Amino acid sequence: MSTQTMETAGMVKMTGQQAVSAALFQAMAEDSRVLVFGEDVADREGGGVMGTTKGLSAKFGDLRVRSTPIAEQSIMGAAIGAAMAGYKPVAEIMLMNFITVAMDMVVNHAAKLRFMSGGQSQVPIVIRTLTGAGWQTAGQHSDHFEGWFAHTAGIKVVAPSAPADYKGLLLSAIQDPDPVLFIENSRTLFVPGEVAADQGPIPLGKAKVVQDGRDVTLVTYSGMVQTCVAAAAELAKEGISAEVVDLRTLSPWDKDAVLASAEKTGRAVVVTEALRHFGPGAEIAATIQEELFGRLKAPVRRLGAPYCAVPFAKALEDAYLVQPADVMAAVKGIMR
Amino acid sequence: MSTQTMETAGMVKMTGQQAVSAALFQAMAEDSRVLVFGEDVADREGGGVMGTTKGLSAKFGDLRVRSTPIAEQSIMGAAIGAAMAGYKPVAEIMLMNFITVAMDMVVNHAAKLRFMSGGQSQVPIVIRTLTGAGWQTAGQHSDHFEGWFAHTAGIKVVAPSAPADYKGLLLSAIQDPDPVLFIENSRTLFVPGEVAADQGPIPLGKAKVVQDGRDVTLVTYSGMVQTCVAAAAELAKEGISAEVVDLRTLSPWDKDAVLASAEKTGRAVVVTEALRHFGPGAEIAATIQEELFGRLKAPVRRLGAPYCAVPFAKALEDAYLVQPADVMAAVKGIMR
Amino acid sequence: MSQSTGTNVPRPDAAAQLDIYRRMLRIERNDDATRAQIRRGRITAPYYSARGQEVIPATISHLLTDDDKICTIYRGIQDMVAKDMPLRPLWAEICGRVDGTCKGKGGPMHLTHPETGVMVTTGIVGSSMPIANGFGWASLLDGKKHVTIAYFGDGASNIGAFHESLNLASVWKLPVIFVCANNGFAEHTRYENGTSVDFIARRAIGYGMPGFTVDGNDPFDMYAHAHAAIARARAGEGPTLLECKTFRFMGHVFGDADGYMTKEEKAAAVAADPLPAFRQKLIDSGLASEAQLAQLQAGLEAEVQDAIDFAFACEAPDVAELRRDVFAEEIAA
Amino acid sequence: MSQSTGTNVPRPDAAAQLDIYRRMLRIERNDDATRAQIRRGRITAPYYSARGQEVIPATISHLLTDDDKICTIYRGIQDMVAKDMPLRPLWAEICGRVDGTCKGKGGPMHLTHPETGVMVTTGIVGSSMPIANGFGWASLLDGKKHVTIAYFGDGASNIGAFHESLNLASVWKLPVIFVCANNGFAEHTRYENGTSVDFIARRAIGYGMPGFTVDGNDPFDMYAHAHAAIARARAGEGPTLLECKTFRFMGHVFGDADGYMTKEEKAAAVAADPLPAFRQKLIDSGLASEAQLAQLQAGLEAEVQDAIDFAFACEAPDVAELRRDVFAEEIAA
Ligand SMILES: Cc1ncc(C[n+]2csc(CCOP(=O)(O)OP(=O)(O)O)c2C)c(N)n1
Ligand SMILES: Cc1ncc(C[n+]2csc(CCOP(=O)(O)OP(=O)(O)O)c2C)c(N)n1
Ligand SMILES: [Mg+2]
Ligand SMILES: [Mg+2]
Repeated sequence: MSTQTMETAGMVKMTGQQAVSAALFQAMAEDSRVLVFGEDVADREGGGVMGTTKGLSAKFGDLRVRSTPIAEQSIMGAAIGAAMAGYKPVAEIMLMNFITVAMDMVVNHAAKLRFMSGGQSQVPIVIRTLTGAGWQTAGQHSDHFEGWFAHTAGIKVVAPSAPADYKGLLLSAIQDPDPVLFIENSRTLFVPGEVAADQGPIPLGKAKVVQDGRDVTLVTYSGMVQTCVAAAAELAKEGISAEVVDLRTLSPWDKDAVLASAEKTGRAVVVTEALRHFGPGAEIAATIQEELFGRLKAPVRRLGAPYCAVPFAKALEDAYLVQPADVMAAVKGIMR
Repeated sequence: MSTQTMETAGMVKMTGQQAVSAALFQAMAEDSRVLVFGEDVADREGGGVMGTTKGLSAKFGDLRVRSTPIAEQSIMGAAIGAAMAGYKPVAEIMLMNFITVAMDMVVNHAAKLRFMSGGQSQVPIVIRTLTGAGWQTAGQHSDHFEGWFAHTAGIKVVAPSAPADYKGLLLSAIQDPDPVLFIENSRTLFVPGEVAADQGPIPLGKAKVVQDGRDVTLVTYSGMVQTCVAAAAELAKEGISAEVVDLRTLSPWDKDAVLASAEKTGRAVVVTEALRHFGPGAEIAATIQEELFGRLKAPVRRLGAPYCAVPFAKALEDAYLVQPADVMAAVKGIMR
Repeated sequence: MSQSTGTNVPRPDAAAQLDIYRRMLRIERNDDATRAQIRRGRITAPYYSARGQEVIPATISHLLTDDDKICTIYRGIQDMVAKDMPLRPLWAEICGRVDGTCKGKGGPMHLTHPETGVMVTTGIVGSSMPIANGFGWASLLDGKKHVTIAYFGDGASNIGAFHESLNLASVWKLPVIFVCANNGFAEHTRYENGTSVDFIARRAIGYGMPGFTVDGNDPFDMYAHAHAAIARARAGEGPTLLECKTFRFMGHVFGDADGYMTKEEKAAAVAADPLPAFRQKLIDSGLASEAQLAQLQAGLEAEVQDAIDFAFACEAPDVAELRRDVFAEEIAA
Repeated sequence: MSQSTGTNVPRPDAAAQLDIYRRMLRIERNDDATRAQIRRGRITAPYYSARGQEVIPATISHLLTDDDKICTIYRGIQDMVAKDMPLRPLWAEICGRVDGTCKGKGGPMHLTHPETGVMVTTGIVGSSMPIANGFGWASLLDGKKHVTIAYFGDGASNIGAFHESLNLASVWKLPVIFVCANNGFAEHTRYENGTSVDFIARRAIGYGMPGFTVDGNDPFDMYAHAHAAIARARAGEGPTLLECKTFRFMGHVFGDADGYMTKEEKAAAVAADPLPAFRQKLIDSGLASEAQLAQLQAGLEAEVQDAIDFAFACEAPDVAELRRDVFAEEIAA
């Protein structure tokens, strides 16, 4: 977890994981109400099974940084209560699939208590979780459920892909007065990138154009950003100029930025790691087509996981995940 | 629960609830592997808090019809295990909001076990549940989460609105070799309608055109069908001919029927009781616009619940629910 | 399981007894008025009466301060009334008015009133408990001696949230008291048909936590056990499970058919109604006169009536409320 | 909590002891080979070794028939090997081949083999238990005397599914045995930092169920308790909770850094390795000769090697498999 310093004009090279760690250290130092807890997160337990929270309990003490029993409902409940009492808990759900045992706490309570209490309660929690296929962990360890939470009123959904965004968005999520689901992606979390040494909060709800283009807009987030960037690079070789928009926050999503790009290029492909069927890409695609009716050169395509569980065998897992070639094929299909 | 017989040419007048009850009696009589269980479902406990399962335990015995503790995870687990052992459990989750405590069982297990076992396991369960706003039961008793399950591979989602469909689709759901979520809607369940005295199974995945029209297609299901039918009647008075398509099964949905209707009318409005934001209507709207690109007269509109929890006060609950007037306004907005 | 708490069993003094009775009567008068309004068709929401269970929250609330917190359930209006939540915002909420404590957005199943420590009211069985732990953790962080009460029913003791919460509270030594109102039924299901143990308090053993089965209709037994549990929590010694035996006279929900219980058991329970019994005891022991108690009652009835009048005079919330309180920042129209 | 099961403690006879040892050795040889293949980079999936825990499933499986069922967890390959699941489809699955028992779609965390009663392998902590109850209910419906074993870990005893499952099994008197392999750790968390009770078996009290803390490394203690629990289940007397104390020598997952435990405790556990200890006992008591056991070992090693060779010679599944087994009917391309 030691930050590999390679400073260039105030930039530091670090992985997303290091960026998350840096954000946690910074937030806990700046605000004594920030708490970090979850399974194995304290140093006694190794600072997280991936080591992401290492050093926090040593620095901020056992009362603010706590390992928990394996009991996600009680983890989320404790986060909610502490938040209502004035704290800012950052609760870790080790992998996204495990949130299935705590949906009541998140959906019926965290997301709703402010509204149901007429504004008397506030639940400023961050739920950090990790997911992503590609490691052969099969059907119960790699799911993308962000669509469920985007479809739940009262909770924001953040899903970065670049180290700077991991840091800046996590800082904002912690400061946010409302619940935020913060999704770390297992294929991007360990990839190093440039982060400003003094990287501060990055506003939630703002997309980032990670690649300028003229012919088609690729709308995506989380682990699929690198897939789209790779596809765009290949498409460029064939003379097709693809713009890549990284939503960074899925809910609320940056409609203005997406529509501006899609209007400019006249074509859009929405790419998610989540299931395509009734997935979060449908909201984006439906909105683009509705808002830009008559102004698009082609139908909006959607790519996402096929209608099945995440398979184990490598060949199947590769076929399950949207690949750059799939993005290229979809783009070419609407270029005529 | 006594069927109000008013036979006309083999037709019987009954409510959706009576139709559900009739289907359960029929399925249990026809197939001794069918089991019914859930909180308070046996006669000792009154045959369900709404009385829907009344008489089943008296007729089919305490081993096949069982009341359970309040423990939805154990309810779903028992259903899954019994199903894998060759039975056909129909498990009741009293209200849809309560499935939040059993999501792991449904999503990580019921929906995936066939796939993850390479076809060795099968989980032919039916999860019957009830929901719907309109009764001032507020934020934790009226949610529509069907979008989550439509976005989960391996489970079908059925949501009837008419008594005949309640019966026929439940019979099919019970016969189906895979997990089915069967959603009863609290505003339609007690409304009487005509059901064939010998109503048999109605295939899953097939929509029904409940109202023919020329100018616009209203795509909907469950409690919103009656809302759309009411809107269509009003629109007719103003010379606008609306076709109402009741999906009946949300996943897999009847793409052919919807596209045929939308192509014919050239306009579509998708109406759900579920949240509009990232809701199931997005899949339908995105698909219509993609598949009928260049052939629609207007953008596809979507109506659904606003981005908030179900409110308590009657005035707010009325505003929360999509009303016929909302449908009419959306239709008129795209009629020019 | 009812274990003696030793020779120095804490006993309510005269003032305490009178205060407990006041809280009981406040609950009962409020409940009676609520049912009357429902019968008159003036309130349409489902109502879960706790008539018969008054001793439990009345005694516990007597031992709490406004800084102590409660997390309760759909059948929890009694817990709020016992905690001296003001009745005007309570009634306005039940009637769905903008002056309700939740602006009419939560309703009777989600009443909240942080000023008196009414933090969460949940409609999901078991869910009061995990959240109560969060308040308990906050107390440790604050370094204050506040306690949190998690109220729940016997049926709720069979759901996963109960287990996870008691385990966490014990491992973390949280100042949380788990108060189970064991009224013998979960909706229509009789205790023993859903619950595998003879006394819920026994489950405390599995969490290395003290657990007691208490006569929830006896203010003295309740006082002794609640006093000890609260003292233990304030002293940093961790949580306690109190199983308080009682009965709900009105069934599960207003209008409930009661077919799942015998007439005899219900009649016996009603005959043992703790409210008139305690009233008689106060009089017999010379702690209060008939006149004093009548005056107390009149005062409470006036308070309830005032709240009802207030509530029905309030406006319904504006539909713009659908965009407010979803997030801290209002959602654009 | 280890309660004597009376004077007639069931004891494994010579054949039983040898069979238990055979199952232990089959597990250990298979585990050893798995780790060797991973070290050589031939298997890429996460692997949760159960080295050190062999006695538990070996003894239980000896007492089961193919019609008896198990529901197990990510650390459950030992349970399958003990249950005499054939190794070829097991290895082919771990290697992600189409001839794997799940056609390569489930992998090591979701191995299934109904012919030998391996019904469910779950990667979600606690989830073996609710499903096991379903098989238990089916046994009652079938009128047969089959039992179902739900395997899980000590950490899993803190999650809601444990509680709901033990309660339901007890209320319904299901023929299910809840077998907790208490290896003292849940991932990196030491038992007492996550679990509020000194012995998990005590939790059985809260479900009106017999519960025993067993020496999970002692085939005799395991046999006595498993025999009684299975007999009880077959007799229709309901479920039992067995907490079997043991240790996982290889940490949580292959490659685990072990920093959360002391070198001494690990060294002590490894020194008490039940496998060589039981081997020595068999020889000392004259039940087997060195030569016999060497021959047994050679046979098992050949079986494992055959499975490995088979697996690596198999094809990867075709991508069309993504459309198969989602539903009974194949999904259209
Ligand atoms: C998770 C969940 N399941 C089911 C219900 C429906 N339900 C509401 S109250 C209740 C009975 C609860 O019984 P108990 O805990 O004994 O409390 P009581 O109502 O007797 O006060 C049930 C089953 C619910 N609200 N939440
Ligand atoms: C619901 C859930 N939460 C967290 C995890 C991550 N996880 C996998 S194994 C494990 C530890 C389980 O410990 P224990 O039950 O003692 O079993 P052991 O691994 O020691 O055999 C955890 C926390 C999970 N798989 N499921
Ligand atoms: Mg009760
Ligand atoms: Mg363990």
